[in-house]
Amino acid sequence: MTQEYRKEKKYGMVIDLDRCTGCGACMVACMAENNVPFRDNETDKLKSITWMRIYQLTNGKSYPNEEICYLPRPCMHCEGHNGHSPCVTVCPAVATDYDRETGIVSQIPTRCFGCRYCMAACPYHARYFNWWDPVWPEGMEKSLSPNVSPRMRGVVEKCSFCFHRYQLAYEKAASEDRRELRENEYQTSCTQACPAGAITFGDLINKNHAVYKIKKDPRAFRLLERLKTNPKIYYLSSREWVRRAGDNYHPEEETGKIKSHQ
Amino acid sequence: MVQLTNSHKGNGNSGWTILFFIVGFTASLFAGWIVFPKLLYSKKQQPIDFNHELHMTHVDNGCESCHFFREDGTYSGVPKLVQCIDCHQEVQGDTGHEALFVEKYVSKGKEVPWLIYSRQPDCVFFSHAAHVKLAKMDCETCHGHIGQSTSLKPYEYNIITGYSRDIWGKNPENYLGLKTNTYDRMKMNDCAACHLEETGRKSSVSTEKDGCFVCHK
Amino acid sequence: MFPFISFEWVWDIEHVVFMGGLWYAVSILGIGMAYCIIKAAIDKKEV
Amino acid sequence: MKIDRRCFLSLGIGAAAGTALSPLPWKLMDDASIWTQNWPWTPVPPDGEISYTDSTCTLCSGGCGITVRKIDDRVVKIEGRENHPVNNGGICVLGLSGTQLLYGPTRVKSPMKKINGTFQKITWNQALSEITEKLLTLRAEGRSHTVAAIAGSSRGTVSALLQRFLTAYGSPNFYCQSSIEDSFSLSHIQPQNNKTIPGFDLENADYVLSFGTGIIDGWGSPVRMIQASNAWKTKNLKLIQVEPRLSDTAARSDEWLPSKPGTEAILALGIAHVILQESLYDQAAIDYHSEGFVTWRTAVLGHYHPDKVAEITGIDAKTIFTVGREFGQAEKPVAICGRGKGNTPVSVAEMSAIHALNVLVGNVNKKGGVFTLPEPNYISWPEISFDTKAETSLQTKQIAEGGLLHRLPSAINEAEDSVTLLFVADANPCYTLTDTKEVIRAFKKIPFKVSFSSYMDETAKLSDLILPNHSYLERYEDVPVTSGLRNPVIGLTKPIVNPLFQTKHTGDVIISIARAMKGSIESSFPWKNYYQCLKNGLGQHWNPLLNNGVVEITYIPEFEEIPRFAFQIPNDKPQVLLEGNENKMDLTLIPSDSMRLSSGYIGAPPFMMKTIPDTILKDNNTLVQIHPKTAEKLELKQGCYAILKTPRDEKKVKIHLSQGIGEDIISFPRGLGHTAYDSYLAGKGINFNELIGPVEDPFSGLDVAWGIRASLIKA
Amino acid sequence: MDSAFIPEGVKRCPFPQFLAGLGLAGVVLAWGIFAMLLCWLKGLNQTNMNDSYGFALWIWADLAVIALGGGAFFSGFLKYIVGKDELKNIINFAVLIGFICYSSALLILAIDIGQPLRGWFIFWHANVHSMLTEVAFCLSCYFGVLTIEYIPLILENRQIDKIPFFHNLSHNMHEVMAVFAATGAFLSFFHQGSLGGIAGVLFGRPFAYREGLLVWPWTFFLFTWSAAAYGPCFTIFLIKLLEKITGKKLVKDNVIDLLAKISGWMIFTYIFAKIIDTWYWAVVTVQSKGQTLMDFYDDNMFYGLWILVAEIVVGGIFPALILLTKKGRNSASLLWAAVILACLGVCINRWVMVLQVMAIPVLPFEDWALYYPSWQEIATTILPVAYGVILVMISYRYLPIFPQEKELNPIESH
Repeated sequence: MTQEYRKEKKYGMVIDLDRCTGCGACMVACMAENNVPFRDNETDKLKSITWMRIYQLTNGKSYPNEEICYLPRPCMHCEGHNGHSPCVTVCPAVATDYDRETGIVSQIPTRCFGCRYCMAACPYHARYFNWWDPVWPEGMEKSLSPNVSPRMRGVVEKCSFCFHRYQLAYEKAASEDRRELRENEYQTSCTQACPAGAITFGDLINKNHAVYKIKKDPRAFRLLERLKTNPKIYYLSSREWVRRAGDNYHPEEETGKIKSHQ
Repeated sequence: MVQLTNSHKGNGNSGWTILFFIVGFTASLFAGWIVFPKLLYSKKQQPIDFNHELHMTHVDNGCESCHFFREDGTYSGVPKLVQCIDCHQEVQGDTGHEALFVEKYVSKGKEVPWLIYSRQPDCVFFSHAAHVKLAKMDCETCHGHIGQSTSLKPYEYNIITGYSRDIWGKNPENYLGLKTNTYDRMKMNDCAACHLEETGRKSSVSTEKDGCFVCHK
Repeated sequence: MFPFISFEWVWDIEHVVFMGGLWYAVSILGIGMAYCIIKAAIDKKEV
Repeated sequence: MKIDRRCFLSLGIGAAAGTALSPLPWKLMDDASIWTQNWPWTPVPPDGEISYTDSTCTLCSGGCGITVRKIDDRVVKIEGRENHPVNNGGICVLGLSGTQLLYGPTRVKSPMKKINGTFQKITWNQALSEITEKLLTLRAEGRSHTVAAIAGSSRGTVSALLQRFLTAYGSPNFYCQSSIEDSFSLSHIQPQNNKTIPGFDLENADYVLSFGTGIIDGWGSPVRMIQASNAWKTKNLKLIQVEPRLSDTAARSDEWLPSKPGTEAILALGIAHVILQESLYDQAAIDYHSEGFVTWRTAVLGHYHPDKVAEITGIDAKTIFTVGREFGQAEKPVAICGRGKGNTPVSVAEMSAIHALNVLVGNVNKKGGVFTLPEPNYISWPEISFDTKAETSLQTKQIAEGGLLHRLPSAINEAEDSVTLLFVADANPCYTLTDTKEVIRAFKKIPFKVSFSSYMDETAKLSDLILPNHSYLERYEDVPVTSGLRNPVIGLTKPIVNPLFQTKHTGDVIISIARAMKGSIESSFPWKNYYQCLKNGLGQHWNPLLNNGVVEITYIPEFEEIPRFAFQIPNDKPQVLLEGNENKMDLTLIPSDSMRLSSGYIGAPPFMMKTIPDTILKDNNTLVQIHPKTAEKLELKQGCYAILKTPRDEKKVKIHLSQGIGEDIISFPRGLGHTAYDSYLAGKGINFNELIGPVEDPFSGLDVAWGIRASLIKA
Repeated sequence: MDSAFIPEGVKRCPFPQFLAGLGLAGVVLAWGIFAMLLCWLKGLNQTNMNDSYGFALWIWADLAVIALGGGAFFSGFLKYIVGKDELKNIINFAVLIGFICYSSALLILAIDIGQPLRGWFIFWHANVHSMLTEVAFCLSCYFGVLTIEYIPLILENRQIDKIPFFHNLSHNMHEVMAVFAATGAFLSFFHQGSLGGIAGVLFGRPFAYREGLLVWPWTFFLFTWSAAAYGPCFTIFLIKLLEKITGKKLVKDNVIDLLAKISGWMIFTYIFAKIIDTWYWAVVTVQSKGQTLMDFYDDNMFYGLWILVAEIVVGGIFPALILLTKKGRNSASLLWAAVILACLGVCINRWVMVLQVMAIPVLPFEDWALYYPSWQEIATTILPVAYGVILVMISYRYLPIFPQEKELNPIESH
């Protein structure tokens, strides 16, 4: 007996950089939701696990013409070509995988043996290695959520689009004899927390979802689109220099979509 | 044919050589197949013996009377003390285990540290709702006939991994991938095989099976 | 790694070609070594 | 035939072959890998029932509604509460990190007494009887007035209970941290002896002129402000940010006016000049809402011509004219002040100059403008009863003149035994007060200090007795919120979990001490416990508060009740006052606030520390931001060490070059340099407050220090 | 003392001297093993690798030793398949070096992974699309081949050879060696290629990414080619070094000359292909990603344009030209220069394809990431060198590695 397929989805995000204030709520919402470990000294950003990381972009001009833009960067959940995202194809042990049903790039830490090839493959630095054993000070392990399995030393981890929230939402739907989720039933932790409402999450190919429309905004762009990674995170910015920062351009090229307003 | 005679000079003890080979071979086979599994698994007794069969006669709703779904669709699993207290505030019957239960746990308000045969490791997400409500599976498919048991078997677990032996498969032939009953073993491949057969989903790009995140968290 | 046994095995061109080539090479090595050892053992008796 | 080593070799080969054909090696290999997947030292969070409870966040003055997710009885996540009047679902980094404060190693787990320099656990009975005895002895010796208390806020039942206790006991020495609302209040003429608080209807404004206000850097109720700023974005409204550095707010503004530090008031008057000159003001509204306009007008027109202002502020006159016109012509313009997070008061002169703009354009007590509201006095308790002892000792002078907290340390340092017993609740003066060294010196002089802190903060660490409060997730308490809102809101915290440790509600502790004191003090506290006190005190608000978790106090005062703005005549020679000798120290040090760093009395939890960029903190070093040209002058390079000297202290810092700051200015992150709390926070960076000292506003006496002169020398 | 084990007709240094040498290398080995144990027990936090440098010094060392060990498969290929019979005088040594290089490579991989106890997942849960899987499979299989090739050498030890079974086994293995060598060459071709493929398929990293043929990027072929080209140079280099150390001539000049000539042609053709690849990449691939060549060469001291010149001109064209000319091959100093430059050239190539890839920012708002190895990394990278020295010492002393040694160094007085 083969049951009906669940409808194909491509979960993705649109992050409005005009709205983002760089407050960091998405970062911490993610850490708190996903049992991300922390250490005494987190100032070496190349060893600090932050599935969602906020980059500070500047326009490179001098005082007082400098501008700042914050760019939150979760995992891009690249689709690449037919699901062959940069990291998925290179993983030698199928610890990371592209799911055609949800469009989510999964990472299974218990399968990962820590070769870090995926990290070399990811141009977004969205993947993090557990250089240390995760240690919670005594008592604080009580704050860990059972819905996300804590990772051990020596494996790679990354943003999962809070997939456990999908699992829980699906479980609830299943108990109501439904197979499909409503838009608001599955939202990531960062989306929910963002005080600026800068993040919109949903199914990029579902016409009824907000992201479907917003991603067509003329301000929209994706990071490193030219590398054909086909990411599922869209960014919106009305500033040309910000859009240019999203990819490499030759000096004479325009980002295309809208005329720069400055 | 094995030649046991001392026919050539220089290798006059080939008979012994072969005998020693056979001894080494059989001994290690014995050790590997019989002794090793005995050493690898340890047993624990459940804190309280529980009679499923007896309880089934006292409840109206079958398994779901105690192992129920919560409002948010999650599954409650092994009952908590609060549920037991509904009936066992006082000793009901005359079994020693019930008396012990009331004395040791109910009166002290302490949860019973049940050892769960079917507990999956932390990296596994399992939705009872999806299996029971959507796929309409019955409990026996995975849990066997525990509902008809009169007492709890000892909990066997692997001393290295801590896994319950029910997950790993009880019998040596399970190592070879053989199963007689659907509930003989609950390893990843068993879940995946059933998923492929029942749902036909091949959403994983890498494995052409169900996606990893369906069962992992 | 192994057809039928390994979870990750898929019957597609990549698996057949890549793993096929590999198993082929491994078999040659295995058979070659087995041949050498058995022959050496037999030869030994004929010294 | 003999058995030789060849036989053993054969045995070995046989054994190897047999082993290879048995499950042993393969299963061991598999089990070893599964063991690595279930390492016993990696925690496995127990599963359980998910539940959600609403409460209120108390970690800053913002008062956001929170929804706490629990698994059985464990708090696993704090989220913003949907449809809450303050934050409507949003939440900030600190709020999200609340679980780490609840379960963190910084909690004080039971009453602690310092014996020979180290804390030792004692029982609540011991703690309470010790403190009661001390209080009774002091009272008997007629030294009631040497008992002092510091509270984090002047509002809320716990602060009020503490003040009530001190009053009934007979001490006038109750202090709390002054805030920007004090400045606002002082710039008005009060009809009765009521304090005034500002209400901002920022969502509905259409032109926001912000004088250094960190609208999205944590000012007011931070989450609500971020939401408001986005409402402006969508409606395409204009935000003008006046600030010496490119803060996040400045970066998001439509126009950043990089004024020289400390010249905000002068710029405001320059803008006022334009409005006055071009008659863009609303005479009727001015008459209605204020007094003293005419003289003020002459002064501004006389001394604050944009050309002159441009020279002082560094903003060119053309821009001042444009902003002045735009502000004057906008429909609902609003000017706001309070630097950075706005936790410290500004001078009354500055408040006056800036609020005058609002009064000029007539957007006071109007949609999209600034409201002058009365203090939300929502607590109703019976009158305090006094005995003669209390009455007499209440007549003594306050130790710190004018009841100003920042004056307390020096007062203590000057006069021996002026304070013999100090209570500190919801405050961490040994970290948050400026000139921290002096504060700590004063603290050490006080013979007996009692802290109510839930966490081992700097003040608790210096105390002799800690009576730990429940964490905000373990207790009932009212949370009055006024900062930056249109209307004051009262939130309620609820016990989400049973107290984890041997802690006690500060309200309960005060009540039980008071009852143990007997006499008039006991009768001033007629409640069984804090819960009853809260319930009775809140009266009509209690039930809605208990049910909804939040109550909005909408109160429209009668005209006679509305305080009127008092135009303050500005100096005829505009000047910037700053501590330090300009010739010796030619740089100006200013603090920088960030949403990602908590600078109040709650230290940043580990998650928050993770979000801090390495341009602010690297290893244990604070990085200061300077302009590359300043660096060049001082021969400093990116990442190098330098000695930062101010009249108060000197510290070793690292240099970060930035184009987001003007020349000769040093920007210093506020919120680092804790010496207490846990290893995730302690010893990281430098506390800005150690580098500056109080600068008193000549009009109000408030500490209005916003920066200090400094020098940087290559280390 | 151990003279019974030393091959007949050759002279070896006194045993205590030999032991002293072993001891010296042993100390370095022990240091490396200590560092290795630290990495295994405490985890990779012992290194200075970070999330930008997931691959670092080790992986470079890994790729470099495999490239340098390429002499084994290529000499085998030349001798057994092409039929260059002179090379039988060098093949033993080439096999030994190959064996050392490949066992070292496997050891490095075992230290490098975060979860060594799960290392076998790469086989059991293989993802055949991953170049790393291909590397792991072919590498371990080819290591098997090298072991098979090395065994007969061990069996030729004077004492072991006395046992009839081992004598026969060694004889039989020699007989079918061509089959093994052919399989080895096949496996080598793929894993050398896959190592190149590891970088070449990274389409998220424009510096590494090269277009290619079917599923293989050009780096796949370039790596195989370069290993075949440069590997023999390393073999020659080590022979020359060994001759210097022992003060004996071990291999006849014509053998060296032949191998050097072939190597010269290989390097020449390789560097030609490499230049075309670089040119195409710089002009077409990189441009299509919105970048230019100079985006990948910063003015920091590590990755200036000099590194490209060093790799292609100094480490490629120079040695190729020397080795191609008879004069160059015949001049001792030029030959030395050529083999050393060649070894450096291929090492720089592997360095660039591993570490420069990591250093270059891809997102326009990121900076170059530089990295310095920790002592643990350095120790574990030196470990294989010490281990190799020890294995060469033992093999040279007890096994007839150089068939021509007896002839070239007759023992005069009895």
